Amino acid sequence: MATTLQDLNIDYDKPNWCPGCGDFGIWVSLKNAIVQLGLKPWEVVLVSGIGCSSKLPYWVKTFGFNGLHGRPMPVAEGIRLANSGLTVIVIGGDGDQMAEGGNHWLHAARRNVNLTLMVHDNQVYGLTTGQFSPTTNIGEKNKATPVPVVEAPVNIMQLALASGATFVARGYAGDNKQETELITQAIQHKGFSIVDTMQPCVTFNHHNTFAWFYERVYKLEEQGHDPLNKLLAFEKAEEWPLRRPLNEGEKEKVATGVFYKEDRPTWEEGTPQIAEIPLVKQSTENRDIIPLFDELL
Amino acid sequence: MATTLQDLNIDYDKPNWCPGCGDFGIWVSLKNAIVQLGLKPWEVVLVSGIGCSSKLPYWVKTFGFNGLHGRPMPVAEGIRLANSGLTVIVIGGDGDQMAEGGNHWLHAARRNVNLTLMVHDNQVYGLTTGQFSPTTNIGEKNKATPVPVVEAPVNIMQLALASGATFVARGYAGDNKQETELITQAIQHKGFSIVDTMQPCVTFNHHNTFAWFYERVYKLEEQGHDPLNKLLAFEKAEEWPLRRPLNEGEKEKVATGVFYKEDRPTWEEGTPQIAEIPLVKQSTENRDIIPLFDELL
Amino acid sequence: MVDLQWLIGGEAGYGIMTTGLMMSKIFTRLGLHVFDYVEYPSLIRGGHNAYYVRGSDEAITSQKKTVDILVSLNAETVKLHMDELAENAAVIFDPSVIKLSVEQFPVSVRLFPIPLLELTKKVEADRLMINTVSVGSSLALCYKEFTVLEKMMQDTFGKKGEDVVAININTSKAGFDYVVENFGPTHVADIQAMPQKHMLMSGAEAIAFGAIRAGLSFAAIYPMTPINTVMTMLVSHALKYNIVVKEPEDEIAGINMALGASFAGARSMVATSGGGFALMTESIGLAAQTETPIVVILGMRPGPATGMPTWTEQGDLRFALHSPQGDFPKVVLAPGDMYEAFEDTMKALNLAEKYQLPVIVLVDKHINESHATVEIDAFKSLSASFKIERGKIVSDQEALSETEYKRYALVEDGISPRSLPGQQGGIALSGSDEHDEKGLYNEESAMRIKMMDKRFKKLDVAILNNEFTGPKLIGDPDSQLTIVSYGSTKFAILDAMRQLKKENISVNFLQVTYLEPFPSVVFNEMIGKAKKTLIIENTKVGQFEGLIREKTGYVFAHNLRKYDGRPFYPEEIVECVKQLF
Amino acid sequence: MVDLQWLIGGEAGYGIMTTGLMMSKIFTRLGLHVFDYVEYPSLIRGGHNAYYVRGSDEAITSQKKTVDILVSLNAETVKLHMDELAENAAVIFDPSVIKLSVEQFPVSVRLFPIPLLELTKKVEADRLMINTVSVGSSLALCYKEFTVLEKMMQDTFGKKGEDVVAININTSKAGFDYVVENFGPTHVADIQAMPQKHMLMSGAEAIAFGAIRAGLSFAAIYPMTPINTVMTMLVSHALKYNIVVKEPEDEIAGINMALGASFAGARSMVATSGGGFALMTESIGLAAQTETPIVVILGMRPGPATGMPTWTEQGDLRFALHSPQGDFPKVVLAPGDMYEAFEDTMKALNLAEKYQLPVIVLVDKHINESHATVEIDAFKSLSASFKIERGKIVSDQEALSETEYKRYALVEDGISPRSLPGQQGGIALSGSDEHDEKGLYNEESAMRIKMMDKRFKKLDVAILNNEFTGPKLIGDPDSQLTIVSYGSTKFAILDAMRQLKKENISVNFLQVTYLEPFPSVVFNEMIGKAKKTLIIENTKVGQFEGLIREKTGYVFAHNLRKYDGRPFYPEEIVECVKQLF
Ligand SMILES: Cc1ncc(C[n+]2csc(CCOP(=O)(O)OP(=O)(O)O)c2C)c(N)n1
Ligand SMILES: Cc1ncc(C[n+]2csc(CCOP(=O)(O)OP(=O)(O)O)c2C)c(N)n1
Ligand code: SF4
Ligand code: SF4
Ligand SMILES: [Mg+2]
Ligand SMILES: [Mg+2]
Repeated sequence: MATTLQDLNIDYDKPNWCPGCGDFGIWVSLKNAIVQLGLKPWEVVLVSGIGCSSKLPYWVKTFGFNGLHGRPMPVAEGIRLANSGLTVIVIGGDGDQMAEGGNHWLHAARRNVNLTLMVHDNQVYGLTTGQFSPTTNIGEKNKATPVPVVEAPVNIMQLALASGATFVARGYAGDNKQETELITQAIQHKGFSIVDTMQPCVTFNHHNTFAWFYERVYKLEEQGHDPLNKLLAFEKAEEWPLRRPLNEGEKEKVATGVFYKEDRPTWEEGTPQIAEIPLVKQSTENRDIIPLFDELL
Repeated sequence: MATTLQDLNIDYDKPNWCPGCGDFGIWVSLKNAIVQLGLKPWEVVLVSGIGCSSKLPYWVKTFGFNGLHGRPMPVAEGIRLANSGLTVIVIGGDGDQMAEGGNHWLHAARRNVNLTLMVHDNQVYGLTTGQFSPTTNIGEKNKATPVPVVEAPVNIMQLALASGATFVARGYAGDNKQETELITQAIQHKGFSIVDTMQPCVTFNHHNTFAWFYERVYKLEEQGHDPLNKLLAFEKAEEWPLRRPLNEGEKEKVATGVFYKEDRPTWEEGTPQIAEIPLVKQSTENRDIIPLFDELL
Repeated sequence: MVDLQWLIGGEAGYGIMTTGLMMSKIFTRLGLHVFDYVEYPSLIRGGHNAYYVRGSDEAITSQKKTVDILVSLNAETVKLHMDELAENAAVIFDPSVIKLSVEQFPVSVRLFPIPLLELTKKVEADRLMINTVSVGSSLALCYKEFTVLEKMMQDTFGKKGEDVVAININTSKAGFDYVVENFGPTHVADIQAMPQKHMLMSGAEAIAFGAIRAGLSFAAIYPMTPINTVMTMLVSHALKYNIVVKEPEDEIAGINMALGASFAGARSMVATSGGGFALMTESIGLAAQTETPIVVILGMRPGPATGMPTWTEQGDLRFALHSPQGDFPKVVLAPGDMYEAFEDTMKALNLAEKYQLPVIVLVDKHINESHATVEIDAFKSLSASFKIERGKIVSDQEALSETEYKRYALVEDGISPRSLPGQQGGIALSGSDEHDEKGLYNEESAMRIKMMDKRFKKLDVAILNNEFTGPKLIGDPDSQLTIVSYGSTKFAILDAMRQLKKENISVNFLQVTYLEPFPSVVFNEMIGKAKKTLIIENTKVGQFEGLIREKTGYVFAHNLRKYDGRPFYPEEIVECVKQLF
Repeated sequence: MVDLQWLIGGEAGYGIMTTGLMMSKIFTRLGLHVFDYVEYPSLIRGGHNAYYVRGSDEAITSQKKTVDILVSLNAETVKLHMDELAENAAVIFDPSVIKLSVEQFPVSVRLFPIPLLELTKKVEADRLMINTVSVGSSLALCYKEFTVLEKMMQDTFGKKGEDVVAININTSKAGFDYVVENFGPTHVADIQAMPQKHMLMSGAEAIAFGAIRAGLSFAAIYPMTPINTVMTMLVSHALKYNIVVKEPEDEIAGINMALGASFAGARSMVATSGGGFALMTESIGLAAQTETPIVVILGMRPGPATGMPTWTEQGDLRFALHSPQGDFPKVVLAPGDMYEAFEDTMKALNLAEKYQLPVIVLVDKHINESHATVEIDAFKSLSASFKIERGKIVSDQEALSETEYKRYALVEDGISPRSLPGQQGGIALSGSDEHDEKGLYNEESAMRIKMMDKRFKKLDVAILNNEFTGPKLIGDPDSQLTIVSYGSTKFAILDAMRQLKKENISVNFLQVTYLEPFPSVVFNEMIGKAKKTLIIENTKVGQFEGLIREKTGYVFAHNLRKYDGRPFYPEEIVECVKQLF
């Protein structure tokens, strides 16, 4: 029986994001992607950290693990190693993944763990009421800094490329069709995939709004970008975010779509213990350890 | 009075690295650089983590802070903000900086903190007796994994470029002259500089030896590399380390020298509180807080 | 006598917080004693927020259970808070939004249907300003003049320009006038304004002010409830006082930045809650071993894990005391009100530098985010009498004349003079390994023992120097019952004591003001004089009770614990005490 | 009677460790009781290593103070260990490397100058093999036949090929023969070989074996002394038993990977020391709140911070008990020897899954890195009698028939059946926020209390189920003195008791085998029967003593503490005990 959107809805709660929050778009797109891929809800695990965005798993009827701020990635890696039959998707905010959790996804990328990282990139800490995040643009006024932000933002696409991610894409929460397509591809991709979705926060980010993005996003595929060329991908990614203040009259260009993809063996494939049977399906009863004692004589 | 090598020596201890360890070369080069730059020993702070390499500050007569495994970078950032008159150099192993401390240097790089990161890259955990590290090459046999290493190594040069480091170089512990030159340039550079030095570990890394490197290193400058071009730098950095097993008969090429440099305002410059006087020189006596009470009425 | 509690309830994200604070300030300006308390979920919009403001012309120090004026912006508010209403409570609502009749309520209430929305339209204000209208109406129910609110709007919004001031005055006045015209004035109470001697302060503000006053130079803070306000306050005054305040990439970076700055000579601090503190613990050991001064503000909230992030509990006591690995000296201070939060923060910054060790100021959501009136003069004099003491720092001159400076010299009091990077002659290394006097790694048995003893010696010396004050005995020494507690429970305890006194039950309060080093001797002396004893704490397992037993052997016959994320209410304590007699 | 301690000293990195272990195994093969102990600094080459091997034909369980045979590969060794030599001790050295004369020594010694280097040359071995020569010579000093060593070389190096076996036999034989020919055999002792019933095991090995036997499926371990051997052992057997063992990027990743694997249904564990544990603490709270089973092996070493990373201490007791924020149930087991390390690891893995909570196995460098002889049959039967119990996991069938599965169902015993991802009908979310039965975030007072109580209920049920055994009373119940301790101090205590018994001083030992939940009732019962009591622990501040006072009220009149990074020696305990009489 095919999975329907209805199957993914829970009936005892509904999202509590602010009306108009970009998270809604990502939520809808993710459910669409699961339906389109025909995944069984019980074979999907959504793993998240802490933040507005990280609450998403509460509102999709799949398995879910809502862990600590910044730490969903290693949880997801452990799940994959334990049961490689599951589809595992990590959900985190720009703070969760780029600040507190900055170390983990880079390592997951180089290991090429077969899972998908979805960054809800609202360029701000939503849940803690609006401090700047690693993706906040230079020059933003913010309650967490006495002068406008001076730190160059993290360039997630470039970091992903540098760390060896094998599927690298940027989405936009205002375009459900593209977002659904990107998530679908990311899940289908064998290996580490990242979709960094620009997600307007209507409450705390009054700069990078839907209107702002609407005027600036464009689609890589429409420009004939070759997603198999890593250098070109790196070059495209250099366009935005800027590591300097905006010039007078300058207008940013925000590329969306698939920057890069590549085939490389996964971590799971490099783990012979689970080559045949997922770890959780293997019996651990009656292991004979007596032969080990020989070494102790 | 000019600083001499003698000034940098302590008389009550000497390095306890294994005879032949690559750390000796870096140690000598660092002291050379300090002398050549004419830095006053008491205005230099070496900040390190934990590992064989991280013991270096014990054996140079400057100020030193030997912190926790993986955590020297934020200590160094704090020192810079508190006293921007000091020359601050972070010293860490590939495990210290790329594994445990992976998150910190990337953020320091995007902030463009004016300090130098020296990675002693022996591609192994030395002090804990030889487990593989994030820079260990694919295919290495190692006590920490039941099968040869399958994880693609961290590409430090690419990560540095992606994270916005403004001076990015690779050195080799077997070439003191070049190493001294690179450290000198890195210290002189205004902003975040990283020198990743390939440092043979004679005890636990029997693959990436001096002989191995000797046959593979080449100098970027001799190939006319333009260090102002970020894309070219990224391309060069793609050469090595490999994210795949070596092909039959293939031989790696290990570029050394300055991959990239750029000018960008530093974090310290973006901090008006210390624009004129270093923080530690400012008086904090007799602050009048009574005006603050007005807001509470 | 006036003692009334006002409550506004509504959806998160629609100005409940601002409105509540406004009401608190009005009461403050009328010269009342005020305490306010907020309940809100960890989400930005849509959940239910409840802001309680209690004002009284007698001293009060806590929220109470019953509500005298309820402003219900939606139907849910009525449902949720109906049971808290006092006999004869007033309920303000907009009849175009909800329908209410007195029969719905479990007690007799007085309904004040006020067309909040319509009134905003009338004065051409945004519909979001219905809150402001309701403030005006609320004021009219208990005070006869509008001027106090007018003045407040001017003071609050003056910086934002005439227009903003005007619209705020107009909307609130509309609400005020509507009540006066339709129901008559001062229906609930008739507050007699008194000269204002108080200001309204949250614990977080007290901490930030204390830090500023005490010469804080550097802070690196990663956001986390309930210390966000500490961060915001420091940021807002950072340029004025030249304090470097940075938002690090995580808490580990935060404390290590602060340690770096401290090592370089800047007075430094961090602030966090349990989860962030967990990440900092390793570095607290680093501070101890390198003898680098550091102050950690630890704001507790209910765990385990994320738990209930916007609620209150005292469940991190043992965690604060015993993190991380190994034996080393630290100080843990536990302020119980805004005065103490201010003083302890200042004291912490002194102690950390004088004794070169980590100092934790243990607070919680209840003290950090509640506001209470405090005496302006008292704060002025606390501020005036405070002296910054930075401890033994080698002067540039001294450093120059050093022939062989020893960073960890085994001096009698254990406090080895610090040199600072940049000082010629003061060159030294501080390391996380055990070391000798010069700081060189050393694992010999004799040196290890000397260095351990030296580090602990500092704490002994601090005690000898009378650095720690407390426990405090509050109330009649001859009382029939002694309540023992620490931290924010003080609010409700003092309030309960006042109520009990009125009923002629005399209870005193032994407030433990610092937890490490534990004042075992003094505690035992004081508890020895108690007749009956009751220990109160916001935990399930009784961490504080265990601590006292460990440190003093004292066993309590009675305890009162709470672990539902809510602070104690004075009524609960009163009831418990009465059962003991 | 034979009871001799052999010591080899030399520069780190030159095979001292391998050589020492070889000696331990020879003694083991001769049927002796063996205990070995190593001191080494945290560096790879050049520092001083000392490997002590004690062998006896009576039961022994600890290193002792005096050395009977010293192999000194350099002059420093003689200098450093001279004072430890027993009357008439034998000193093996190479006269071409160091010059020694009996007058240099504080006691009378017998010098055995042996041309170690020359002998290696003679058999065409690498000069690094002088150690192996010295093993042969050492054997000759206390046993008459070479065959035992020959056999061992075959067993040990068989896999590496004939040549390796041959060269090892030749070098050690050269050393053996040289002694026999030049000095005669069995100068120091004449060991009577007994049938071998023992094997030689370190605590780390016991833990790894226990984990393997108990069905461990997943481990993520970041290297750190003193748990590196646990990691190495698991890695070496990973393919054989299909255990996924990964080296994560840091300890935070490690425990979260393990939690992920556990959540997915794999039996999981991590291992670390204090600094890494500090980083894991936040996630221990996560395990508690989500009720995800996890076992943490915590190997203590002296802090604070990096401290003395290759030495021993018990300074993390309170840290293990009280991390991180909030009240939640956990279990802390504290094995005191290899048998218990094996059993407790197995038990921990069962308990974690049965009660869905974090279980810590608290060990230290002394137990992890020392080797002791253990009875092969005992281990076989411990292994045979162990049963894997995975607790309440919903079967696929059950899950399918669920209409509304509740992950955190409020069942009587608090243990809600777990579903596993992949199970149709078992869909659920586990979250770090406080939640309702379905796992949905929930901050209501009543639900909070129910969920807190439910989590703690599990621990009560575990107690009722008699999951915890101990404290153990070892020795004559009527003894004049009861020693109380936990963990690795057991080694020296048992040894001291044997010595004291010989001197007709009867002492018994109350060993606390688990620390959380604390066995207050049983402890009090048992200590109530004690005449005099002495508490022994490897800390400065007496963390364990404080714990007992907190949990039982019991106050010790006497304690023996040590915090120089060294384990207790039986002699120290004997001396202390005698002073009490
Ligand atoms: C260890 C820890 N530190 C801090 C916090 C507080 N905190 C909760 S959410 C959050 C940031 C949220 O930002 P982001 O991840 O971008 O998510 P968003 O709310 O913007 O979707 C922080 C700092 C925490 N829960 N845990
Ligand atoms: C938090 C923490 N985890 C683990 C360790 C143990 N440890 C000490 S050094 C080290 C790795 C050393 O490798 P690297 O940084 O590459 O330095 P190297 O010794 O190779 O120079 C580790 C894991 C530690 N000290 N602290
Ligand atoms: S605060 Fe921002 S990110 Fe959070 S729910 Fe509201 S709009 Fe969305
Ligand atoms: S182990 Fe390796 S890195 Fe460490 S000192 Fe020896 S050679 Fe150098
Ligand atoms: Mg965000
Ligand atoms: Mg290394």
